Amino acid sequence: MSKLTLSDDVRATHGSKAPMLAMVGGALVLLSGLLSWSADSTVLDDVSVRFYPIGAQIYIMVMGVTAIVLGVLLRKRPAWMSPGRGLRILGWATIAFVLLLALFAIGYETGALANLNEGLPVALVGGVLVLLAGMVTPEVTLDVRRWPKLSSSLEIVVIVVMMAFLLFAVAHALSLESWTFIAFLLMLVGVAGAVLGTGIGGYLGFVGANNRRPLLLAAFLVAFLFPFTQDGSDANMSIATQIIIFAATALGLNIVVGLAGLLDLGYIAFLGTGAYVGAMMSQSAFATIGWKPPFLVVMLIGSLVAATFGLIIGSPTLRVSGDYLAIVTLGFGEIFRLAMFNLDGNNGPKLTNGPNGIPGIPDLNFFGFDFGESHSIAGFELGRFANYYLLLLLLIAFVILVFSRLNDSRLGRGWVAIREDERAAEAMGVNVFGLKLLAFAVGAALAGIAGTIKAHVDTSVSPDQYIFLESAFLLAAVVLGGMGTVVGVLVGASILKLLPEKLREVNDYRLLAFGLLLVIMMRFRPEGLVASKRRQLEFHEDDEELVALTQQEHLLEAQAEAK
Amino acid sequence: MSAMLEVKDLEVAYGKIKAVKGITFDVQEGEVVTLIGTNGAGKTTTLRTISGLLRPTKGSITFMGKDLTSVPAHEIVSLGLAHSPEGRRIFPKLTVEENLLLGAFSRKDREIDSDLQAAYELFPILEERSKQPAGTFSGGEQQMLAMGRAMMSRPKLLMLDEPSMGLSPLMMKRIMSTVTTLQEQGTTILLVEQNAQAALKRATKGYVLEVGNIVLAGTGQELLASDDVRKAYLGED
Amino acid sequence: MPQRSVVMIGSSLVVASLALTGCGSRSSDSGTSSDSGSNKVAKIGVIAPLSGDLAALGKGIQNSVDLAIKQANESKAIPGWTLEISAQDDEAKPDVGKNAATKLASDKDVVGVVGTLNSSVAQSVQPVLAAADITQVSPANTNPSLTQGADFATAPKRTYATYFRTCTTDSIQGPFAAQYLFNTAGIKEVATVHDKKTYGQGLVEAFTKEFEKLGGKVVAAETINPDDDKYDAVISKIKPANPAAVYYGGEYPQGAPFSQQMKAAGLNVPLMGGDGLYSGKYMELAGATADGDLATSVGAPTDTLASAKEFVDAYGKGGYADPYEAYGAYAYDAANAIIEALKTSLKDAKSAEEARKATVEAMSKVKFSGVTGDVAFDEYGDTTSRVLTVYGVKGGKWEAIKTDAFK
Amino acid sequence: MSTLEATNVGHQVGHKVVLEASNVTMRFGGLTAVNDVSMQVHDGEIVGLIGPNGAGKTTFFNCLTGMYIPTEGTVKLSGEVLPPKPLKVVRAGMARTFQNIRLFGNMTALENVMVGRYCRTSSMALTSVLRGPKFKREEAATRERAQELLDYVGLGKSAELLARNMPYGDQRRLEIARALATDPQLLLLDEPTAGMNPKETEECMHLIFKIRDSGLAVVVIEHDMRFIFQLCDRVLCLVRGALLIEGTPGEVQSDPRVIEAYIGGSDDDDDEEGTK
Amino acid sequence: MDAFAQQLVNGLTLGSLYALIAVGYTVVYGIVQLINFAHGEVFMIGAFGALSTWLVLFKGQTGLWVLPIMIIGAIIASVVTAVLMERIAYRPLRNAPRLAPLITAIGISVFLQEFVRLFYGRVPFLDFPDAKQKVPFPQIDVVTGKAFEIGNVTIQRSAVFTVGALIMCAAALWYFVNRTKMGRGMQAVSQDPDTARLMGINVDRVIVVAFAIGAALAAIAGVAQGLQVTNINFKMGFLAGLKAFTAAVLGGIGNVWGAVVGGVTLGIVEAMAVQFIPGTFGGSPWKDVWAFALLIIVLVFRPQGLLGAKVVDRA
Repeated sequence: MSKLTLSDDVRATHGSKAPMLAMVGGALVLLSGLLSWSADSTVLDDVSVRFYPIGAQIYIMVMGVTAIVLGVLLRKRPAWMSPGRGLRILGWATIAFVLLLALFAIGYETGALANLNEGLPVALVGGVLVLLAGMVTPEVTLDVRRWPKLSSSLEIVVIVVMMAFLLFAVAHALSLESWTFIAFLLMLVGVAGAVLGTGIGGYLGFVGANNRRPLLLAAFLVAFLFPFTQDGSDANMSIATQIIIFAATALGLNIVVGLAGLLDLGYIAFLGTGAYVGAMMSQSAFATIGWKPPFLVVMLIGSLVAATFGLIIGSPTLRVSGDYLAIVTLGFGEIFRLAMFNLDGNNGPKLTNGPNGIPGIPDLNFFGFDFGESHSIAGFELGRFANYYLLLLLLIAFVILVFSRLNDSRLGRGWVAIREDERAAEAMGVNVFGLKLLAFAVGAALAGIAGTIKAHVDTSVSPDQYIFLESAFLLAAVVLGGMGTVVGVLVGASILKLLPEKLREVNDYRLLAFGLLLVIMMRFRPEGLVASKRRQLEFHEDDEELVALTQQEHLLEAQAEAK
Repeated sequence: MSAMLEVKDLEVAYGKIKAVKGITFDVQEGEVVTLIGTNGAGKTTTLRTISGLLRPTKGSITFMGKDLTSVPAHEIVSLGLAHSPEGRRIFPKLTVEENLLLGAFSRKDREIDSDLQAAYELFPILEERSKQPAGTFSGGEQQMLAMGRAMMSRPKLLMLDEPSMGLSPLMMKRIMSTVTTLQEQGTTILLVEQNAQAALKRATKGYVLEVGNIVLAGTGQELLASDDVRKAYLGED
Repeated sequence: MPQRSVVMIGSSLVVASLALTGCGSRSSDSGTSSDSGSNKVAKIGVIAPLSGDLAALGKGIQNSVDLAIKQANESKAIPGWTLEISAQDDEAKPDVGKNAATKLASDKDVVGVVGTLNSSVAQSVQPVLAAADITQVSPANTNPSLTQGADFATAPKRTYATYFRTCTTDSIQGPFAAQYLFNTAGIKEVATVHDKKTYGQGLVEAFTKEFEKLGGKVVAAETINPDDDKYDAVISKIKPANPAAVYYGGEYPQGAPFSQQMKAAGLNVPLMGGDGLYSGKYMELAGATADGDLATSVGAPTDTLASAKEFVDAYGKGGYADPYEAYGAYAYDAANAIIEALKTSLKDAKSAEEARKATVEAMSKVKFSGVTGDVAFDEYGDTTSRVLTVYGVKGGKWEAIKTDAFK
Repeated sequence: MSTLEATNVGHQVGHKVVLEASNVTMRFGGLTAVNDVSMQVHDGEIVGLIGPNGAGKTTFFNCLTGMYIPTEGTVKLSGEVLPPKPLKVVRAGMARTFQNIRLFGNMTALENVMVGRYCRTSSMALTSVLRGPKFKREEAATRERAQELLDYVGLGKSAELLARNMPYGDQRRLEIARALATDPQLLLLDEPTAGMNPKETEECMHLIFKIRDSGLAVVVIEHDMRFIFQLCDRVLCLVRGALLIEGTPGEVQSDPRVIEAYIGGSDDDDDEEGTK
Repeated sequence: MDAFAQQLVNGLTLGSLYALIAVGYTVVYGIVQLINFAHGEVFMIGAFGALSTWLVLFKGQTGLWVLPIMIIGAIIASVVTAVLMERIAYRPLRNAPRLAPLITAIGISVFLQEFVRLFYGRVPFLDFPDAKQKVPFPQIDVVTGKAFEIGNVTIQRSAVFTVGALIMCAAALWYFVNRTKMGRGMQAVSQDPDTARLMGINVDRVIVVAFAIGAALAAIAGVAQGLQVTNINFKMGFLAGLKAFTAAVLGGIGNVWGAVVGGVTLGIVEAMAVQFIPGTFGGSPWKDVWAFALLIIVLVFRPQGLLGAKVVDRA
């Protein structure tokens, strides 16, 4: 892996200057937030005024403060932390922040770079200093045995604070538009990356692992509270419903890809199966099946049909593996799309209305609770999408439950064994074929359930939603976020669905960036943003330091569990 | 005179597991040097490292004064070092002649044809069947082809990895006598063998490897006479 | 603490130097923000594909709406109100379209929406906008079921009171073409091909019904997959039936190459289609052999209508980067229809949101002479305009052959 | 070393035939890798399989474990013909280790052994998701048994180590523990001491005796002759795919043909007693 | 019977195109066991390379003499793309888990499509058409125009060009692989890369050559496609690539002649499916389904393909 690094000699001689560099750099970055950025007052909610920071200016000040804190930490480094690494990440992020905003938000949007004022150049200097500070810091090995030992109630406080912060960040991010949104995201990536990169990430993971239940509870509470932050507006809730559907499907795919280690390039077909079943058995006037059972039955049928397809698509795994299997699944995915496209009565039986799809699917109604209507709960207005959001929250909770419980069971161990060494697994009595099929069936069933709900959320189903590119997106969510992890997939799904919604200006370049992202990720971080430890090891077979660190962390977790 | 091949403190690892744990030996021009030892002793690993297929974690390999540790495998052949790998590894779908010509891949001179004839002279059966796919050959014939192919690069040093493996005694004899012939023709040879007796008999020098270490060294005759060799192979106490 | 002093000195130096350079404003700060002043704001939304394959068509729609709004603001069409555009991308995908609609619905200033391009997107946008009482006028949806319900052929029933369209449905264009081919061109045997999409299939179905009613014969009926580039297998299937013309239901990206390949394969008969073929791009893609191909389009030819000429001129002067494309004129009319309705509904309204319902009601009374002909809506929300024109390719250009009112 | 000898000498081989391979022949295309080899193993018996490189030992091994379907001949385990599928072979009661260690490197030692319990446990998807009492019982039992086995092979303290992080000798023993976790009647060890130092080798021998004493039948492929002759009750020597000799370690060790096969017959004309 | 003969001609034409692209999959796979999923895009870029050459040098010309230069332009564009792809994206992943290069390939594929779509019409100083929609491809004398009629069978001129191109490319490839030193080296690397290195063969260079050969043939296919369908677009590589991959597998991936046989077979199957599968599951809309079904059946039941003899262990 090619990394921009300085030689050990340079670090040894100049390492002592790092804290000062970091603090000066941080101060400059902090200062830049008070200065004027642009002569044009129309960009970034008017950043032309001095000493009156707003939006992106506040964000950069947060970055400055973070740099200063890291600089202080550098002078008195806890053994389990590596502020140097954090500073490097922060430095790069600051530079990216400045350049992106300077060149595009101000330069491109106002039509002239001349509109650039002093603020951003100052920030750039600061960012470079921070980066330098990170680079001259001598490399250290983390000693995770020195992690602070908090009482369990304090650990829960840590979790609650984390979650509250998360809720705030998400709600805030969603209220932003275009360049300010990008600025926020860059700040978040920079600060979070810097903080986590110092080693706090590993520690938080450890705390989380020790308090799995409170963590889950807090996470769901946050998710549950989210619609109440939206002030009755449904715009963000609509995006949120899509993120959840996408994430639930991606989690299903993650069982196949992340756990069983099989590549599926036609996975969107399972979501499609569920959606079509949901549509065909709905009350829609275009529904092609006369039988209209209650929704819970439809959901069950949808998941069963999808699981059956999963078994069919998975059955070649008996004879085919690796790339060939990927291509087989791609072929099945295309066949699904074409079949949905064709089955309109002209070509084959009339099931799907062909390219026109099945529109006019009515809203769900559970015991008189109409999902299409707004409801008022405790003074908060919840719109149509908020209703669906809460339903989908249950769905994804169920999916996460299935995913994590399967992962942490006899079957999960079997999957790991298959990924590690298929022939050895078989020689140890692991039913390789059966487990692979199971992965396909369970994943497909989950996607199928998501599909039946999706049909009602979208109110229509048509074949052009189930093209190969969508499967690629699902795969990208898994790969980007982290194979085999729940959090990773949630992060990946959110990024992939949210960015295009928020970045309409650069929408045309979305796919270009997506393609590039896949290539870059595979090259530099194939295990994904939030990697499972095991996957990380699989992708970095010869990184002995990583192995040692993972080992230590694991031992600590095992000890904590034993207590 | 400095050695033709000099291996110093060589360490090779597969991941965490060290297969060769710091061995030192040398080959002088004109010698037949043999490395013997049981399975897993690290003989093949040593040869593969010398010819550049593996990278050492420590130590140096010097061939005719040039350090080989960072030279890519495909350039090592043209320096005059040929390697006939364990298990023959001929190209099964190519004909005998094509296999032989591949041996001369790195050469650009005009004497390839005459060397082809020389290879045919060494193993007449190859000429008879020069247009047949090599995959149809028996083990012994494949071994001849592998040796002929290695000789096509006009090596100064020829490394042979287990040339007698799985061969009938008759065929083994034929292969071993070729080793003698090549030596007489002036090729220096580094021979890895399980058939210790046959190898040591011809060797000017021998090394016994055990679990990645050299445990015995001496001239061929010395080792042949040594009880330790017998012990190493048959577990006699 | 030497570091601290360094920080202080460093930062004060920077501040001082910046103050000295006196980095003032280098571009006019005033900007071009509208002098809305005391005027209230009402927004007309646009939902169209602004990225992806169909972006060209979507941009044409967006720009045309923009033009209509600018003109209305300039002429102060609605006293006390300033109109604004809020364009949303649907990527031609139903779920993205739904998000866009939700966003517009939750914007309290939005009173009307022009869009969508695709019937499939309309299906997911309709319910969202209807729930918020926002008027929707589509410049391009041709699927009859959008206005007349799933059983449009047997038992038409209006599905969403908020939905209108300025383009004709497939059930008018197809028969019009059939009448032209059978009566005017004297062609009795045709083959039909369509791309299975709502538009193409609907067109061919309506065409076939009328053509057979007139006494003509459809000698071959085939379909293609719009993802395909090569149609020779289909053409080979049609050719032995010896049709005198081929009626194509679909859009020019497939129709034009189909014509070209048809002729290269030796089937030298005219290809006829609907307004999906009527585009300047058709000739580029169909090549030199396109002469004689036919297309129907709604309304009289633009150069015969004064209002249309004005639109073309104004659009040209508007400085838009993209051409108005096939649906620009319809979008312009759609926007103007909404503006017409707003003239009544906004008159006494305090806020835009309040006027939503009244706008829907006012829509049914809208009647004016637009770019594509007379604009008015029937009881289902469909356009009442039934004037159509047959165009033919001649010397690499579309030329009007026959304009008539459909009976 | 003498202690080892004593263990072996005092030992009684059982009377039940655990493994019976009759007339196994394996051909690949024109090449006969294994030619008409028969072999019987009784409970509580250690049988060694030796032969020079390329003699077909591993191929024979693969025929036994169901990786290959023999071209001719049958393999029976406790009287039942073995199904030619590794999975079913394991269920039937035969477990193996690999020549090049094939542990699940990124799993802990404990998890590795728990994978070995896979075929003796039964909780499926639904039970795993619902986590009923049966699931919890089985999971606890699996964990307990795995820990037991780790203790048994002397790795009790290394349970939470990643397999790839363990010393070479420990990896070998972990592989044996994993194989034992499948509750086998017969254990096949493919070069269990390859790459081990003498101390580790000796420990390994103790372990194999311990396993044998618990009533299992053991088949060992090895190159380390000292090890094999001390360890085994009976030794089979394969050369060029065929059985050269079968007998007690003493018989085999002193057989001139074995000496020839190993140290190599002399290939000169004047010195030809070994060759035919 | 006429219908059969006509569809045979159609199928042969289509199949020749598939075969030309399929060779690229098979050559690369044979050497690095990599499914270069982005190969379809190399084909697409070839077509755009030819168009660019024409636009820059010969705009308005239709003489046959411009065709060879267009082909050269196409080959340069494709080969440069393929070689860069190998160098930048694939080479660093050569020892990575198999998932990585496949996902990378999908990424490259999307990237290249979008790159052409977004930037083709924006090349500075050149007046290239916008590539967001279908772009007309120049029609060249002799190879396009009025079709030949033999009895009731129509043979298009572009079809003759395509089949001819395949025959010539196959002959040239045969000569290269079997009669040149580099070709022998390629065969050696595909059979045993480690031993090939011992022979002094620079495996990296052989891999580059493999990518380049595949790219050159795909470029010719791109020109053929442009001549046949008279337009090109940034998406044309996806389906064509998938079909060509099917063809490569059908014939036995890794086997050059397999790619040719597989391509032609697939083309004929598709054409016949349109004509002869009766009932509602026949006709053009289902032909891709049949092609994919064939792909799956072959992968499952005969993964070594029609011409492959050796069972490949793909574990």
